[in-house]
Amino acid sequence: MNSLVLRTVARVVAPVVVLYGVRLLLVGHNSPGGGFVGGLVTALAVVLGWLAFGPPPRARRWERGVALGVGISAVTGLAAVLLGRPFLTHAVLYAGPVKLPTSLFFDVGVFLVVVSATLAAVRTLWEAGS
Amino acid sequence: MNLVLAALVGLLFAAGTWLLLGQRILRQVIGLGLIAHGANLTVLLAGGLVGRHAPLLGNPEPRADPLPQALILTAIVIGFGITAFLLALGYRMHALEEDEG
Amino acid sequence: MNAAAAPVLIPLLTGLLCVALPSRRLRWGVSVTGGTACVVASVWLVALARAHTVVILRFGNWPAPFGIVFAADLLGALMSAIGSWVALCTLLALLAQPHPRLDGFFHGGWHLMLAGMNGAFLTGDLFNLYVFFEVLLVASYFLLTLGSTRRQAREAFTYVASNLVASTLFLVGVALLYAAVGSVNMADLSVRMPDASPGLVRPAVFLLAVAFGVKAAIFPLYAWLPHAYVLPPGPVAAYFGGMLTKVGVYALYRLFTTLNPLRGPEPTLVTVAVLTMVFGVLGALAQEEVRRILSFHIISQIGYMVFGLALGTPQAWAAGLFYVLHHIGVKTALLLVSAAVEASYGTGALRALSGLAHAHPFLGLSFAIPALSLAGIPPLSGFWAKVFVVEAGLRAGEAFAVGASLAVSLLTLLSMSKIFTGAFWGPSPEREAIPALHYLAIAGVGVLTLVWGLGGGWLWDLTATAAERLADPGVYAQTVLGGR
Amino acid sequence: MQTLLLGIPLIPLLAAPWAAASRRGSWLVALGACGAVLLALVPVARWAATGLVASAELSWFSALGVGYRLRADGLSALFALLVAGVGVLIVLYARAYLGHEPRAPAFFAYLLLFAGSMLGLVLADDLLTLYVFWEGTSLASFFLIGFHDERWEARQASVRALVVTVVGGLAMLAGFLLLGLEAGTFRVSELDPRTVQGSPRYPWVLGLVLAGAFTKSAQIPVHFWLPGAMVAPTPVSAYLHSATMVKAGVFLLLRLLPVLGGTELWRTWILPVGLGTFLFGAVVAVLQDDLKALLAYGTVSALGLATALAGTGTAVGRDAAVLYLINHAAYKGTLFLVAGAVEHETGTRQIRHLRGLARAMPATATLAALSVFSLAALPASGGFVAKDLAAKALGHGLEGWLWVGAVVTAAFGARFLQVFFGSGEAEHRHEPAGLWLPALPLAVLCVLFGTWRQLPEAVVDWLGAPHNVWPKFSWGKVAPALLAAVGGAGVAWFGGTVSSRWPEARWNGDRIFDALQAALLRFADALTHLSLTGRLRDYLVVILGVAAVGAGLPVLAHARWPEVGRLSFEAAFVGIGVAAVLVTVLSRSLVAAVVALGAVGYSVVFLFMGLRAPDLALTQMLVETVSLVLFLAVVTRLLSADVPDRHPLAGLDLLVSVAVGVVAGALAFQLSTGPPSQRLAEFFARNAKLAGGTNLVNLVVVDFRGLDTLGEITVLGIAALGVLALARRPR
Repeated sequence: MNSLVLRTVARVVAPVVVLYGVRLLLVGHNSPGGGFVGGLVTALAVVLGWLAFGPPPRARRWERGVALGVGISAVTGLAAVLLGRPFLTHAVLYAGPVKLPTSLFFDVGVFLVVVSATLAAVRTLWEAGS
Repeated sequence: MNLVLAALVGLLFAAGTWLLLGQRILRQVIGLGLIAHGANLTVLLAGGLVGRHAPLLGNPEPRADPLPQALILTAIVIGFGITAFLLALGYRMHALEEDEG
Repeated sequence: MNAAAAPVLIPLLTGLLCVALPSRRLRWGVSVTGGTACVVASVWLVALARAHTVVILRFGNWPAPFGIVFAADLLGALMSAIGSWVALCTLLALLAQPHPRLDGFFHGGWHLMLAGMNGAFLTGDLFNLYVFFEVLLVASYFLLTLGSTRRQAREAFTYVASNLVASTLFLVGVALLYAAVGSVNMADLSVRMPDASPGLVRPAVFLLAVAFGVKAAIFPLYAWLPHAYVLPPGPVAAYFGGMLTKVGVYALYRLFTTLNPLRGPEPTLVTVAVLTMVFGVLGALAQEEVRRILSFHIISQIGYMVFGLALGTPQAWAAGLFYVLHHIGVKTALLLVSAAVEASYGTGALRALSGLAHAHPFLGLSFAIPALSLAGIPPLSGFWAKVFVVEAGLRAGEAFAVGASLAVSLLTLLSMSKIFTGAFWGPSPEREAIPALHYLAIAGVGVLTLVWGLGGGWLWDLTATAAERLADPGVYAQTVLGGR
Repeated sequence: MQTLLLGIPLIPLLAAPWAAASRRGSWLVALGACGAVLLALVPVARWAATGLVASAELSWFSALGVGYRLRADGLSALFALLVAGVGVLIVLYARAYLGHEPRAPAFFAYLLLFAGSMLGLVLADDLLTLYVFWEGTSLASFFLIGFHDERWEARQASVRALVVTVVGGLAMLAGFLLLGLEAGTFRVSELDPRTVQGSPRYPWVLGLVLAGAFTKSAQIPVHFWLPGAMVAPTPVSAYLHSATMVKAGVFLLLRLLPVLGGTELWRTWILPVGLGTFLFGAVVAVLQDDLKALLAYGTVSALGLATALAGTGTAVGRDAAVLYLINHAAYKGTLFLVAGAVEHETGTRQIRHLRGLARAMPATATLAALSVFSLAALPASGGFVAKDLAAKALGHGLEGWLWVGAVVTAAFGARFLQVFFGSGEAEHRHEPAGLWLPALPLAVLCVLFGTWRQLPEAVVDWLGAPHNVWPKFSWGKVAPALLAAVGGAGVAWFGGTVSSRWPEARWNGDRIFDALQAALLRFADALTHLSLTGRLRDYLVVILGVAAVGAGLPVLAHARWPEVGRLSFEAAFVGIGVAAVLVTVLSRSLVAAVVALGAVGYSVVFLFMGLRAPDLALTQMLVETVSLVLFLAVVTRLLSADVPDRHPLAGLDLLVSVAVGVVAGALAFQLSTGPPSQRLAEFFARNAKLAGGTNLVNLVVVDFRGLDTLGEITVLGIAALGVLALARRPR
C-alpha cells in the first residue's frame, strides 16, 4: 500500500478533505454538517495521510486533545454563567456582516473531541491489529 | 412503508439478539451494532413518517420532526464510542493471550 | 439557578483537568480539591432544594419541555450529595494505598463517573437521563477494565454487555414515550401520560423498569453484579458498590413516583423485591471471600429499597429513601475495609485470613459497626431503616413480605458473622501496616451509620419531606413547566 | 432526678470505650461505672419504694413516635438494682479471675456494654428503645462468648447464641411493631390492654413477642445456646448467662403482663413451655459431669419455672417469678463463681476428677453449701420462700410438677456439692480472696431472703399490691422440702453413676443447629450456582426474555394498529439491509460478517436519507466508515478467537431472538404514527433565529439540547481513554 501513487494522492486529497471537514463544522448551523461530522471527515483525512506516510509514534498524548475539546465546549457554556445566564446559553454575535453564534465555539469543542478520539482509537487499534 | 420499516427493526433486533447470545466476542459486538441500528430506527419512527422534507428552515412544511433526529445523532455518537471501546476490550480479551501464558 | 449544575460541572472539569495534567502530584491535588468542591456544592444544593422544593436550571435558557432542564428536588439533591461524598472518600482510600492496576488515567474516570451520576440524579429530562447514564456507565467500564488482565477483561465484558442491552431497552422506552406523548421531559410526560395510548405507555414503562432494574440489580436481572464488583481494585469496588446500583434504584424511584406514580402496593414489584432480598442473601451465604459476600449483599439490600418503593405510600418511600442513604454509607465503608485488607494482606479469602481484629483493633471496629448496621442491629442506621420499611410493610398488610425481610436480615447477620469469625477472629496474623489515611476514608463513610442511628431524626425528616414531595408530582411538574 | 434516669444506662455505655483504652486500670473504670450506676439508682429506688414512678424521655425519631423513654417502676428498679449490684461483684471477681490477661480491657469494655444495655432494657418505656437495648445485650453476649476467639468452639458457640437470640429478637420486633400499630403508641405504659387484646392481630402479637422471650430465656427447644455459651469466661457465665441477661425474657413477660396477659391464650401458650423447660433442664442437669454445664442446665430449668410463673398471668405469679428470679440470681451467681474458682485452682471442671476440695477451699465450700441450700429450697433459705409462693401461684393443679422438679433440682445441687466431699489430692490448692469474697454478698443474700421477713415482703411491696408472702413454717410445708432434698441426694448418687456412662448425645440442639446451618449453606450454594451460571448468554436470555414478554403483552392487549403507509422507493434499501443482516448472522467468515455489518449501516444511511434526515445520513455514513476501519484493524488479529461454539441450547436462543424481534417490530409499528402533536418541532422552528441558524437538527444538538451533546462527547472522550488504556500492555 505504501506506494508512490498513494502518497501522491494523499498529498493532494488529504488537505482538501481536511478543509472540507472544517467547512462542514462551520456550515453545520444552516445545512447538514456540524462539529461531529466535520471531525470525522477530518480524522479520516488524517488516517489517509497515515496510510500513505506511516503512522506517528504511539506515545502521542491523545487524551489531552480529548480533554481540551470537552473543556472548550464546557467553558463556552460557562461564559453564560459569568453573565448571569443559565449554563449553555448561547448568543449570536454580529461582527459586521458576519453572523457568529457562540454555539459555534461549542461545536469546535465537539470537533476537537471527535478528531482526537477517533485518531486515538484508530492509532491504538491499528497497532494492536498489526 | 412503516410496516416495512417495522419489520426491518424486528429483523435487526432478532439478528442482533441471536449474535449476542452466541459466545464469540466480535460477533457479539456485531450483534450489539445491529441492535443499535434497530433502536435508532425505532426512535426515528417515533417522530412519525409525516415529514416530506428535511428539517431545514428553508424547506417548506411538512418537515420531518427534528427532535428524534437529534436524539439519534447523540445515540449514534455514543454507540460509536462504545463500539471502539468494545473492540479494544475484545483485543485485550484475546490478543494478550500469549503475554500471560 | 446555575447551582443545580455545579455537582456535574465541577467533577466534569476536574476530570478533564486530571486527564490533561502531566504530574502525578498535581493530578492528586486537583482531584482531591475537585472532589471536595463537589461535596460542598452538592450539600449546598440539598439546602437549596429543601428551601425551594425544586431547583430549576433551564439549560441554554430554553423553557421546558423544549430545552433540557435540571430539576433538583430533594430526592435528587440528596443522592447527589451522598454520591459526591462516597466518591471523595473512596478516592482518599486510593490515595492511602495506591493500586498497581491504576495509573494516572483513573482520576478522569473517577470524576467523570461522578459527573454522570450527579447528572442522572439532577436532570429532569428523560433522554438526558439516558445520556448521563451512558456517561457514568462508560466511565465505569473504563474504571473496571483499567489495567485488567485478559481474564478480568472477559469478566468485565459480561458487565458491559448486560448494561448495553439495558441501555438499548431504555432508548426504545424513550422512543415509545415520545411517540405516545410527544415529549421527553419528565414533568411534561407525567402530566400527559395518563391521557396517552396505553398500548405505547405500558410497554414503555415496563422497558424502562427493566432497564433501570438491570442497573439496580433486582431479581432476576442482577447477574452482572458479582462480575463487576469482584474484579476491580478495592477502592473502585467500594465506589461502585456504594453508588452504581443506587443510580438504578434512584431511576426506579423516579419512574414510579414522578413519571408513573404508584398508588398503593404494587404486587409484582413487591414480589420482585422479596425475591431480590432472598436470592441476594443466599448468594452471599454461598461465598467464601470477603468482597464476594459483600457484593451479593448489595443485591439483597436493593430488595429492601425496592420494597419501600413498591408499597406505594409516601411513608414507605421515605423509608426506602432512608434505606438507600444508609446503605450507601455502610456498604462503601465495608468495601473500603475489604479494600484495606486486600491491599495489606493481598487476599480477601476467608480461608487465608484470621485474627485481623487482634492485629488491627480499629479495623475490627470499622468492620463490625457497618456490618452490624447492614444486618439491621440497633441502634445503628440500618436498624431504623429496617424498622421503617417493615413498619410501612405492616401498615400495607404485606405480612409475608415483612416476614421474608426479617428472615433475610437474620441471614445477613449470619453471613456477616461468617466474615467476622473467619477473618477478624482467630489466631493473630503476621501484622501488616494499614495507613491512617485509609482509616480516615473508612471513617468518612462509616461514621454516617452511627450518626444516623443515634440521632438520625433530621435525616428521617429530610427523606420524609422528599417523599411527601414525590407523592405530589403536580408541584414538581408545575415548577418545571411553569414560566421562567 | 427524672433526667438522671436517662443517664443511668449511658454511664456504662460511655465508660466502655474508656475501659477499652485504659490498660491496667480497666477494671477500675468498670467498677467505677457500676458503682456510679448503683449510686444513681438509690434515689430512683427510693422513689419506687414509695410507689412512685420516675420517667423521662428524649426525642428520637419523634416523627415516628419513637423516643428514648425510660421509666422506673418497682419492677424496673428491682432489676436495675440486680444488674448493677451483681455487676459490681462480677467486676471484682473478674479482676482476680483474668485481670492479668492482656485482653482484659476489651473484656471489661464488653462487660460495660452489656451492663448498659441491660439497664436500658429493664428501664425502657418505649417498645423500640427496649428492643434496641435487647439486641445490645445479645451483641455483648456474642462478643463475650467468643472472647477466646482463637478456639473454634468459642466462635461457633457465639454465632449460635447470636443467631438464636436474634431470630427471637426479630420476631419480637415484628410483634412490637404490630403492637405499636394496633395500640397507636410505642410507649409501654400507655398500651391499652383492651384495644390490644380485642384486636384480631392479638394472637400474632403475642406469638411473636413470646418468640423473643423464649429464645432469650432459653426455653426448650431453643435452650441449647445457653449451655453452649459456657465457653465464655466464668464471670460472664455468672453475670450474663445466669444472673441477668437470660432473665430478660421473663422480664419482658412480666413487663407486658398487664397488656398482653390475663388471657386464656397467654396461659395455654406459656405454661406448658415453662413447665416443660423446668423439668427438662433439671433432669439434664443431673446428668452433667461438667460443673458449668450442670449449672447451665440448672439455669435453663430455673428460667422455665420463672416463665411458667409469669404464664399464670396473675399478680401472685408475677411476684413469685420476681422473687424466684432474684433468689436464683443470688444462688446461681454464687455457684458459678464457685465453679470458676474451682476451675481456676484445679484446672478442671469435671466432677469425676474433683474430690475433697472442702479442705483446701473451706470458704468456697461454705458459700457453695449455702447457695445449694437455697437451690434445694431448704427451710430458712430464700429458695424456700420463693418456692412456697410459686406453689401458691401455680395452684393445686400444677403444684405437683413443682415438687417433682424440686427433687430433681435438689439432685443436681447435691451433685455440685460432691466435689467438696470425700478425700482427694487437694494439697496444693488454695483460695485467693478475690475469688470467693465477691460471692459472699450473694450467698448472704440467699440466707437473708429466707430469714429476714422484711426482705421478700419489700420486694413484693415494690411490685404493687402488697400481700403476705412469708410462709408459715409448718411441718406440712417443711417436711416435703426436706423430703425432696433427701430424695434429691439419692437421685444425685444415681445420676452420678449414670453420667459417667452417659453416651455423648447423638443429636442435641448444637448439632441440629450446625446441621441446619450446613444445609442452608449447601442450598444457598446450589441455588447460586443454578441462578448465576457465569455465562453472559444466560444472563442476556433472562434480561431480553423478561423485556420481550413484559413489553410484548401490553402491546398485544392494547394494540391499535396504525394504517400501513404506502410502500416507497426506500423499501429497496430495506431489502439490501435485510440481505446484509442475514449475512451477518449466517456467514461463517468473521470478515464477511464485519463487512455485512457495514453494509447494514450503509443501507441505514440511505434509509435516513429517504426519511428526510440528511444529518443522520451523513453522520451514519462517516461513523460506519470509521467503525469499519476499527473493526478490520482488530478482526485480523482476532480471527483465531472466532471458533464457533454455539451453546447446545441454541433452540432457546432462537426462540428468544425471534420473540425479541417480533416484539421490537410490533413496538416499532405501533409507534410509527408519531407523536400526537408537533409542538416541540414548532418551537424549534420558531426560535431558530434566536439560535442563529436554519438547520434545526444541528440547532437542537448544539443549542436547544446542548447538554446532551456535552454528555455525548464526554462519553466519546472516556471511550477514547479506555481504548488508549486497554491497548497498553498490562503490568
